[in-house]
Amino acid sequence: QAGHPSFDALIAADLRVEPRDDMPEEYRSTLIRQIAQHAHSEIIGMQPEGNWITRAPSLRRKAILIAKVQDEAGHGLYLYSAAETLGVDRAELLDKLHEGKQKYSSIFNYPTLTWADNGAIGWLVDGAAIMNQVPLCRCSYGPYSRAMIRVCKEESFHQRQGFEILWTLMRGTPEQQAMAQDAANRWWWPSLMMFGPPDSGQDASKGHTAQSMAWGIKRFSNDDLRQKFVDMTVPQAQRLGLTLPDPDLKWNEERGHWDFGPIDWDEFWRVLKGDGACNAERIAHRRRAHDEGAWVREAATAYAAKHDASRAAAQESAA
Amino acid sequence: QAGHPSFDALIAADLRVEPRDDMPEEYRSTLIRQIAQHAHSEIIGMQPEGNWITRAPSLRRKAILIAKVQDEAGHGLYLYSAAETLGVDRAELLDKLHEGKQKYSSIFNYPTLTWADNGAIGWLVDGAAIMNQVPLCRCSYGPYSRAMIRVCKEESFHQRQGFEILWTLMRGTPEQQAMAQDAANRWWWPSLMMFGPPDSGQDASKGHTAQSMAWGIKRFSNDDLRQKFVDMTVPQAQRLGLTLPDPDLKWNEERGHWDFGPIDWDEFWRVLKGDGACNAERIAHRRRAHDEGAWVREAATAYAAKHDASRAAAQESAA
Amino acid sequence: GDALTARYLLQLADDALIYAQRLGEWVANAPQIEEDMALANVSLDLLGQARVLLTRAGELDGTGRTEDDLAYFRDEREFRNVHLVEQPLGDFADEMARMLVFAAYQAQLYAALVDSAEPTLAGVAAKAVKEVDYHRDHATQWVLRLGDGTSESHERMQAALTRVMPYVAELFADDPVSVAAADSGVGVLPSSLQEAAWRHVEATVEGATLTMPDEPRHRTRGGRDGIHSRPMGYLLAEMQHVARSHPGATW
Amino acid sequence: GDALTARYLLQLADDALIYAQRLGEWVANAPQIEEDMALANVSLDLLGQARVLLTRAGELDGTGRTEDDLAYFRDEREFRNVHLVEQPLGDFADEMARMLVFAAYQAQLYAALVDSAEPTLAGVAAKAVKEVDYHRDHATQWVLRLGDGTSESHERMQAALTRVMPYVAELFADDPVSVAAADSGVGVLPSSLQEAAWRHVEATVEGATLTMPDEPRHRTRGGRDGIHSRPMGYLLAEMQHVARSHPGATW
Repeated sequence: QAGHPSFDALIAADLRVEPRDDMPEEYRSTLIRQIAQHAHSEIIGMQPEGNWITRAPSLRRKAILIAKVQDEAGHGLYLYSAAETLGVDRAELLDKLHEGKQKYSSIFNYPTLTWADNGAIGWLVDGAAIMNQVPLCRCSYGPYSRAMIRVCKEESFHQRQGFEILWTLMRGTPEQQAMAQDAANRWWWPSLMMFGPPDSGQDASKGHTAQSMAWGIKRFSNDDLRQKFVDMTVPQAQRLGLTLPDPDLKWNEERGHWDFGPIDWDEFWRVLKGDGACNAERIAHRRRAHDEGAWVREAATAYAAKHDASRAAAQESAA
Repeated sequence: QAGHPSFDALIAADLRVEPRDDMPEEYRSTLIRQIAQHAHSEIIGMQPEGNWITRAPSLRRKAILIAKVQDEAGHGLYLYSAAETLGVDRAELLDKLHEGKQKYSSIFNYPTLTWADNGAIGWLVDGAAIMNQVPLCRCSYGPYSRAMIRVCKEESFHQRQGFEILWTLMRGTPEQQAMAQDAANRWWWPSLMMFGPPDSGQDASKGHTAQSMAWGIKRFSNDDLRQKFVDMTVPQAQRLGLTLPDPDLKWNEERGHWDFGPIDWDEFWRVLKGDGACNAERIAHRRRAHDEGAWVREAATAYAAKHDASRAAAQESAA
Repeated sequence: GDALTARYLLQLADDALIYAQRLGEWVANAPQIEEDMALANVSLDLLGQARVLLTRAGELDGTGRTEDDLAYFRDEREFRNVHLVEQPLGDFADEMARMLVFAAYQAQLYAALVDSAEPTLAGVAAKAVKEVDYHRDHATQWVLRLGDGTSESHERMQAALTRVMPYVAELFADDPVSVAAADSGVGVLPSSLQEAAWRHVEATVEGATLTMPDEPRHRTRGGRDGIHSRPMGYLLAEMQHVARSHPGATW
Repeated sequence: GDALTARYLLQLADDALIYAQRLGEWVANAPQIEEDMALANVSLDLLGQARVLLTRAGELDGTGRTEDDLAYFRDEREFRNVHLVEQPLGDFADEMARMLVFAAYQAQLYAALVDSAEPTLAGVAAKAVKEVDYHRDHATQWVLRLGDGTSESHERMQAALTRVMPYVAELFADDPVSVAAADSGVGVLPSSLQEAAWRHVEATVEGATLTMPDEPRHRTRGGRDGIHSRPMGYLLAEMQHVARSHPGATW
């Protein structure tokens, strides 16, 4: 394989790689896969909460929820645009999503069973996402890093809104408190799984971590990020008055971190492989919306072509 | 036109005409039209109440409501069978319903807005239907009169159930009482219209009344039946504690009947001509159910043909 | 009177609230992501209008009900919206036909209401004229694209126009509450909005190479009196279920 | 213990109640009038089972809740039915696939429960065995007709069998409550019903010239713990809305 001296120099100097720059094919394809997966996650992630727009229990919460799901659509758009700078297009990426050839975050295969789940998603799922994404604001690929800066700003807003949903529930009726606790019970472990399987210590050689770190796409190991998330979240749970569903959770003075119990990686792999509560539903929903909208997109394209053509003709005859 | 001496003799003796009997073509076609309209009314009439099966506010009421709508389907079947004795078939009649070539009772173009409407339909609409139908138990056409005997028995049961729904509401919360009163307000006048436009006194020459009476299909004028209904219903309303929405309603000692105010026949004709709240919806619903079920009916026919053929072949080879 | 003004505000609020609810169903179901965002935007604008109007209605009618009391704890017979906004989602052409008609109506409505004698309403109107202008433009652009797009989209858009017609007259009917509100300087006569609103619809339809449908055989009526169509009950069941399941709770 | 028996009855009741609710949606929507009547019949039978079981569960669990308290005033997380019964209506082949599977399960279930140590349950079972036999036969006859009918119906029936597969395992999974109920002589192990139930399904599929689908990639789980699928929330909103709108009322 040919070397990429200018690319290597940019990486070595911790500078940004831009679309016009020469880059290794594997760097490009790794980024496309990662950015697409990230974009898909935003789009699929509209569903679990979108499901509650019609049922939000106050008009204020309804407005906040619509705005949040709208933000997720916007994040999807930024990220597809970032991916497009690498020479793919959105339609192609969406097809891969619909055909199961590209993934989205497995967390969205869990169902939203009660209103409190919207709080737990904001607090835990968006919290974990931010923990994963903040380092990406310094990612070596310029368009991705800039997209992530916009995304992270809005995500932290969402995280606070989720916290506030739970805060209000925990100060509400016993039924509301139980609902919040139930949501925390169900979302805690899946949130920890969001950082991916172990990739430090004896697991360091598995997966893409080492290469991604060398390329400046990844800055921390999955395990480090997971620990940071636990350390951040446990005190928040205490402030909320929620019990996290892990009997092994305790402060380790020596490490200066919270210890936590073993994660059920069998469940993680099972859901990832398609046997989660909502895998089939999420993709079917996306495909249906996409397929039912095909005639609309075709009409827009046909209209634009006609009117571009007539504009061009008008300019020509005026010239 | 040829005479029909045996038919005339049966009618004169107030005996039943049976399918094998000779009968005038106009008698046959009048009966087909009337029985079909009656059958269609049962089938379309499943919708306004069927609409509430999923929302009935107690399990007991849900069970009663399902059974009632089921009875309506059954009445439809008896009546289509009665019509079939006159040389038409159900599929043909349903097509005419779906194409708007045959009518159903215009009352079912009014919407069921609240749970109390199920009570009002039972009490007023089924009450009016019974008033219309009881004389049909003595109709000159045998199969129709026998179908009506079965139908009337069940209808009077439905009428009592409707009364009981309202009775319970009127003994319930203020909101329930208001709901019952609102339903009575909306269903009272349309129920009076169910007897059809005036056909006695100076109106006696209009419509089909005279001929139908001569043929023993109809036994009382629309106006007589309407008066009987009012006379029966006003005391029931008093027992329920409901106010009927007619300021002119008062006992007329001289006539020995309740006087009532003028009926808005403009509304009647408007709804009959298609501009009621639910005309389009009712037919669209029926057509959709029918069209979506076509492949099922075709499969049943194909299966029966195959298996009849193989049974016949088996019998033949056994013979 | 205040009760009358409250009732007038409630009519306007319910139109906005119920249409916001329906548009919320499009989110994550639109033909493209940009459209998920646009429909969410329209829904949010309408929800914003509804919230201010409901709050003010609850103050004026003397019951002290909040926006949530009015949205979540009224029964179907107490909702005052027109039938147009409560209809279930159809295809995208149905939605653009509905939005075109509704935004054309609201554009005239709010343009007139900026001078309302009721200050909260005047304030809502001042903000809403800009929002509604965007809604109307959004629907207009889509009707043009669909009408003058492919032959399939042309047919679908034409069929959607036919389907929306029965719901139009109710928007411009002079119900007693609007008449009284117009008399008192709070409101505006719906019939006075029709010509200008309809001019926009007709121009759009023509520009889109479509034809105006015939007058419909059936016209909806009664929404202002709380007479609704079958889908309304299910809409309210879904919208109110969580709130009704936790009476007295704060969210 | 009584709480355990109550919980077991609740599982059985919720399966019946929620399936009765779904079947109620078919009424006035079936392919022919006879079928409107038949589906109403099955719905009524299941509703009848549910009512007796719910009433008894409310007595045994010490809360004194009535059948209506349990049906209308529990939240989604408290419902114990399997996912199969809560799925929205598909086409008629989907319904017959669901009914075949569910009635085959219930036929074995109630046959075993006629000897339950809980007398009310034994009584329900004694009556239900006959009812369920009719349901199973009804579904069986339709699967035969559709499978061996036209090529369209054959394809649809085959597709419906594939779609129902993810929901089957949950019916025969030994959840802790059933295990404990079986131990105490009140209940029966779901896994012990599978072979006989499945034999009927397989024989029907074969007789219908259809083929058994492959094992599904996904299996539903969690219904017995109150973990439900998306459609359940909407089902409950619709079912409970009127009752929840009038707390304390009698109907």
